[in-house]
Amino acid sequence: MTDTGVRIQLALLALAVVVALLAPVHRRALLSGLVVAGIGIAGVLTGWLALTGHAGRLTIPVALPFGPVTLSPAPLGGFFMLVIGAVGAVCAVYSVGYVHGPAASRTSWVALAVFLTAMQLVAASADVVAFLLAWELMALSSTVLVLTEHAHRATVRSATLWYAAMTQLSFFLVLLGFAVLSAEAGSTQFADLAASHVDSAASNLAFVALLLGFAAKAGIVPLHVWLPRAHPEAPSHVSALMSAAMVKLGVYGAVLVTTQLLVSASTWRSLLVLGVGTLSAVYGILQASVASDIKRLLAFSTTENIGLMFLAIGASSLLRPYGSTDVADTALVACLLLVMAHAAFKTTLFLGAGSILRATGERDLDLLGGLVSRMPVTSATFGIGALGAAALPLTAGFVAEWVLLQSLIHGGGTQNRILAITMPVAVGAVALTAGLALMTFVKAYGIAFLARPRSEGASQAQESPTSMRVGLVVAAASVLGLGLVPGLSVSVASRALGLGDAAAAGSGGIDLVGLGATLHPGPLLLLALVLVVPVVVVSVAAARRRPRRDVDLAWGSGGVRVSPRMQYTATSYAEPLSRIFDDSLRPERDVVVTHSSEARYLVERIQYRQRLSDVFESRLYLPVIGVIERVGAAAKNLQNGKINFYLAYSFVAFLVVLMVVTL
Amino acid sequence: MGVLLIAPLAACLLLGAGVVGLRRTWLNRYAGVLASAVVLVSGLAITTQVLGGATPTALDGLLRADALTAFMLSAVGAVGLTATWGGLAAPGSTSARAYAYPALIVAFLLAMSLAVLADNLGILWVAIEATTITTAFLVGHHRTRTALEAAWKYVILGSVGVAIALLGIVLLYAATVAAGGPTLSWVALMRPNLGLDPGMVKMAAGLTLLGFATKAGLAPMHSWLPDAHSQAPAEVSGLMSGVLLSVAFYGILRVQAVTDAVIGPGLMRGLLVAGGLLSVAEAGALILRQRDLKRMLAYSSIEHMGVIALAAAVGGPLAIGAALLHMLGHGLAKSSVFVVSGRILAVEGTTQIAGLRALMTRRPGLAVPLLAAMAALLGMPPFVLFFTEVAIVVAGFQRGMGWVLTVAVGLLLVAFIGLARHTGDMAFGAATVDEEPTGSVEPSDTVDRSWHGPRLPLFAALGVTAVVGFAAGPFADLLGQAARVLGGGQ
Amino acid sequence: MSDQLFAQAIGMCAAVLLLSAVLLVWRRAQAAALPLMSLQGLALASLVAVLGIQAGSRELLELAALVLVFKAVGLPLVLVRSSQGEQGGAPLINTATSLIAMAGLTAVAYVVSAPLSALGSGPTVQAIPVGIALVLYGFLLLVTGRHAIVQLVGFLVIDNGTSAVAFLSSGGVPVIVELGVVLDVLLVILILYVLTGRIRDEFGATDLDDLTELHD
Amino acid sequence: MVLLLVQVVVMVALTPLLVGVMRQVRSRLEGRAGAGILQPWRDLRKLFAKEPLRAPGISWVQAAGPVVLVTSGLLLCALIPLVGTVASPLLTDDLFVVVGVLLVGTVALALVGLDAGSAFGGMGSSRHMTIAALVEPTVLVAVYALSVPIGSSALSRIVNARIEAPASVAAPVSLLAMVALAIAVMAETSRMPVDNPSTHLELTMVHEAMVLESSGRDLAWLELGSWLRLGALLGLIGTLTLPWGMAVEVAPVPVLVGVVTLAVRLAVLGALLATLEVFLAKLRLFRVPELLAGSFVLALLAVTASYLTVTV
Repeated sequence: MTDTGVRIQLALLALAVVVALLAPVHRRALLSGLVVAGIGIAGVLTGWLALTGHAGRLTIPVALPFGPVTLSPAPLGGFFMLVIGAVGAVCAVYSVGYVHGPAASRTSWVALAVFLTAMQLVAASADVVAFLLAWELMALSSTVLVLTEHAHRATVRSATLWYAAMTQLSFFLVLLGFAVLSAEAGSTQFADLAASHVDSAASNLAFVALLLGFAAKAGIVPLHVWLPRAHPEAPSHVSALMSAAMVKLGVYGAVLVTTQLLVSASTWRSLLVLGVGTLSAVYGILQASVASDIKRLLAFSTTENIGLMFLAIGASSLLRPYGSTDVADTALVACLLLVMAHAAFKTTLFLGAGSILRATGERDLDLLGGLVSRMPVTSATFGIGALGAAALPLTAGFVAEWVLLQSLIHGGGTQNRILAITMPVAVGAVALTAGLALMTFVKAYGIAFLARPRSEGASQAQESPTSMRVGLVVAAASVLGLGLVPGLSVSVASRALGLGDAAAAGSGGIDLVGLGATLHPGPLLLLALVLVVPVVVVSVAAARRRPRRDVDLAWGSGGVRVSPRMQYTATSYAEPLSRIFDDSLRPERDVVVTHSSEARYLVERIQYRQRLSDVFESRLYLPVIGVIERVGAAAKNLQNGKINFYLAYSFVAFLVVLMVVTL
Repeated sequence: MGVLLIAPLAACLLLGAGVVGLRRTWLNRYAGVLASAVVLVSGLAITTQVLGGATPTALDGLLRADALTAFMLSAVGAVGLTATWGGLAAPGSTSARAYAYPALIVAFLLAMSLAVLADNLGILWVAIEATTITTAFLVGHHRTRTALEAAWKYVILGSVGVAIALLGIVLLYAATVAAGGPTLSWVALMRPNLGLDPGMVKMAAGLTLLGFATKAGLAPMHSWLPDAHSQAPAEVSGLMSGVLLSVAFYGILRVQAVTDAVIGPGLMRGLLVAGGLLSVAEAGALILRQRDLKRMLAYSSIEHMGVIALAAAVGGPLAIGAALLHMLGHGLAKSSVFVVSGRILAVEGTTQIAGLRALMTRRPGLAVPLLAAMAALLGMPPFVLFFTEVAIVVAGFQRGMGWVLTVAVGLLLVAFIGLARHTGDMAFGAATVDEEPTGSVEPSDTVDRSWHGPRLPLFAALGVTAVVGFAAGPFADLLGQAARVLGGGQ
Repeated sequence: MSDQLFAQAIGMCAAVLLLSAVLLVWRRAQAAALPLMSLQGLALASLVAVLGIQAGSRELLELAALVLVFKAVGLPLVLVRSSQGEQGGAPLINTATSLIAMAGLTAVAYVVSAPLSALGSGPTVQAIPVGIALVLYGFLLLVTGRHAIVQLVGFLVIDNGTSAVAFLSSGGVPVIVELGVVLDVLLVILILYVLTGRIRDEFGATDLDDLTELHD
Repeated sequence: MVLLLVQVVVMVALTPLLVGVMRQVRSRLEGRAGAGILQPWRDLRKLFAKEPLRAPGISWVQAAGPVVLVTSGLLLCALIPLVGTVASPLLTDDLFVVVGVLLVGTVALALVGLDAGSAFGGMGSSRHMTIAALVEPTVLVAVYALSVPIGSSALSRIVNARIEAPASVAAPVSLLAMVALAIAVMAETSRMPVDNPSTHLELTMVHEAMVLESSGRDLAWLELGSWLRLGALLGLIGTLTLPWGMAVEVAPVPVLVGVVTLAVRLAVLGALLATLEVFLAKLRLFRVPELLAGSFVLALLAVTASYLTVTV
């Protein structure tokens, strides 16, 4: 059955390419957008078919004698196809109204269609070559999409180079890992690879290579440097797709490796995944909390959420050998819930950032403000997305984090000392991440939407066109929906992992049978509504007697003339944090005081500039690049133009070969 | 049956004589295209015969065509067609007097076809040396000081390197004389248990490999390649980079097949791994700080030949098939990108990377084919180089050469970063560097959409590279037979 | 021709070959040293003739004549015209070091030709290391030569060496291949002759140090 | 369900009195007459009668924020087992849910501060959120420590376990966890060592700066909301340290006893907190992280101790 689904998607891709190339300019956005949305929906259906066990096989002929290149999604692949298809559909609908300038060109639409289909095929592939083919197609099409606005900003080109280089590194690592495994198993089918998980040095090597490869694609900390560069430069609907869908394939790979291909009880592997996840979560959200560019903030928050997912995977593979299998399964379910929750709220946030960018032309939080009255729908949906990202109750984020925390605290530390140490540290890291996420998204929402506009662009903002609002509302609704009825998402997640639906309960709530913990958001919401009624009644009564009076000046402790520039900006909002975490953020601050020309003691202007560096970049990447550059420079005098040198090379080679051949 | 083998050679001879004799303008202009068309057609015809099970021979055994030859001949024809047709000079610019250039191109194609068709290793050597001779004046065609320097280095280094191969072939012949059956014919040499003396064959193998490695552009014998390919006219460097390197490597494959049967794969595998890794390392390092587009492309050829050498070192049906497909894919993509670089030189006046800015916005007609071809060379799907690189790595690990491939992949990443950076610098960015474009992206008049030359060859070449990866059916059988012909069985 | 005489003749030719190469390197392959090239050609031709007489095959004798015409007369003539009386500059390393290097290379040649003993132990097999030594000398000339002419001479010495090895080890490769090789060598020399002329027009002298513009 | 409503009504009545008692104790200790226990009620009545002002650029958040804060306060009082430990199957009184509801209130208050558009509102909101971010690890790990012996993070089960085994209340694990939780509560409800509620120096304010621009009924709700949170959290610490006297089933007499013991507990803890505040000086803002780090380490020790003692 799923092979028909995949065929439909490929047919729709062909249609999308034709429509993008041939449709008249003014119709192109609508038609292409709808066809791409069609691909997304077809993805959702195929995913659902795979989840409900209707697997089918579709083989693609390849010239080289590899073995059949097959596309038949397992339930786990189906789950990710479902998530990516949904995100793709929402972003496609949104992009109909959003695309302008180079993003509306033919190449961008073709690349978007190829990008979405490639992601679906990665999740649908059942053998190494299909996986790698779809993986690289996804990389190529996303590079083209990131390059859409290369003529507008100089930073796009350098960002794309970082992105292309890191993606190629991830591809090579995954290729090496799979090559080791296929050498071990003697075939390139996932089924055979899964069967041959021997615990040898080769499988350790394969595990590290695959983990690093998928971590590079997912944006895990040591390999995350491309994420805060590529996402802000891409058009917003593309950054939404990349952040909400593409990085999930890194998580898909990690889950595939830890649960099917290389299942093993060696604790150092799970500690590696756990450690890397924790580091990414804390470091990602720390950088997000001090970022003032809205898209860079969202990109770093993606690193944080991916870190939490890897933490969940690490925890589950750490717990499994110590007998508590249902706790380990719950951790995996938590990981998949995190995937769905992050897909929902990150899409909302990026699409919201896109509509802000389109309305105000600004991406820097320090120049926004006062949009809540000018762009009601965007601010409402962005608010819901921010609630989800901050994991506050009644949203998808909260449910995912709750299940994760439940699985961590029921870790059963009594049996093993390592668990007794790692579980509390993990809970502490998750908590710190949640706290900083709270801070980040209050800052993002508060500075961007509330108070008075801090720039010309922000003051003339208008609400975005219908298709963008439709996309935003659907995404925000999914954040609340997944939050209020978590039973559905938990059953889907546990079916994806092949656990049956042990963990779902009636009335939409979750009943983690193994852990004895239950969560019913529905009744909680009812209780809140019951409690809010008297408060509202009192307020309305008071309002009728004493209506609100408008004054032309806020109190401001003395009614001093208050200009928008006196308001707190994103940089100042995060200043206490950058001071507390200064050893890992390395802020460089300089204050420039310009005195007035007449009198030296009168100050004309004070400028405060702050630059935060990414410690991984400055400590790890720049030295490596420096070494490569020096090697490049040194290699230049190998080819110095003198023919005698070249002849000397040949002569030495001749002598060496003679020696080798005779001795 | 044998007439098909003689057809390409005779046609090229006829064409060459016609060019020299008749000195017509149109003949001068289309000579190259006609010659490569003939080679391609005869290659495909031989392929159909070979797939039918026959191995035609001609001139009482001097020429023979097995699956490998058919594949290589078609490759020579295809790449030749791309280069000559793509690099076709503007209608008015060829004069009747300039007959030397087209004649040499036809001679060059003749030499390569002979090399591929020859069954006798001696004739193979003579043909490869003939390619150096015919391209000497083509490299020096521009008559500038640097072209002259490139030509001198090319001839000296090329001939001296290949002389080592002659020494190897002579020793091989001596070994056959000592074993009683004096022959240089490849078919004869491939007969089992000829009783050749292993010591002699080992020495012959090493020297021949080193000699042909010079023409194949493997390090450390590659120093002539960047100068020759950057100074030669676009279509010549396209031909040389695209298919001459592969024909030289075809020689190595033939000799490897013979010697592996006698002394086992150990020696050739070691030498090929050393040559391959050195090539990829040196190419990667030198691409990083490269300042000239054509030199960068030349180094990329060295890198790809290094990858092919590794594939040959790995051996086995998958790796050999991947090596052959890699030769075809690389040939087509490289000749297209050299043709485009020729057009860039003609239009922009320079191939210095620093001098080319924002091609995508100013000259999309040149930037789009450049980017497509570079994507193919960087190993992006759906182009065939992606499949071959994956196949080589997987085959490498399956046959126990994991560490070599890991190092190679690391070096390929360095080369990828270098190539991607330079291509990005040239193609992308704002049109007017001094101020950001305001309002509309570009007034349309400064955007030059013309392709400055025929489009069809570039479309065809890149199209074939994109499709051939998925082409099962007859093509895959040809590839399988070619790999088996080389004794890829072990 | 008795074996004893045959062995002496072969030894004689090999000795002359080796001597001419040594003298060439000693005299830095200056224009004056060009007669040495024709001497070398003559020695090679006589070697082939001796082999022809011993084996009694007319083919070899015709080949000897061909070699004589080309290697003894034709190519040196081309060399003289292309050097046009120019006195080549000093090579990269002084003569003493190059002579010591040649001694080393001779030792290498003898070590390397150990596997060739499988061809039997006739006089011709003993002479093969001379051919290989000749190839190594040619390379030395090429690597240290700073002039176009020196490189031309170096290339010719390598070719003579290879032909010597061919004739000594197997009595000459098949005729068609031998003809192809000689034709190729001739064409290469002609091309180099034309290029030397162009370099002289362009740079005024055939000093290869001017040719270093193309570098990374 | 009845128990929850009882708790809500009782807490709405008691918390202003609790704040009144604390202010009264504090003024008495400082030698002042103090404004009497009912002063907070009188403030609320006055504020509800006044009209709220709206400056230009202020949005609906100014009105909606306080309502959300109060509602989260009421929810806290409903969920935390203050009067009785009878847990309803549908309404999970899970500690993480409680912390989540608490944070909703914090976010609402911060947004109200930001929406005011003045420098002080932004400053207060920034500091408040920074402290909330740093407190979160302590709270969650302390909760983790409490849930280890029982194996579940549901509050009612923790309190029932404590009632059945009084010795566990004095165990080192629970003591460590309680100290960590106490520090966290003081930081969260902006009490003395972290923030001085009765200061007039805007630059030192954290909580007060956010409510600077609110007036009339908005300010009333904000004040009531903060008091409810203070009351609920003190009640939580009270039930965990002195779990006796709580209603075990829903019947008039035990509920009455529960209410009385709740009132006593709140009064005792309020007075204790007030006296503590008199003798403590306010910490500089950038020393607060050290305090919170200390409390986090305490909580971490509580968890590892609970694991290791069990295994040993």
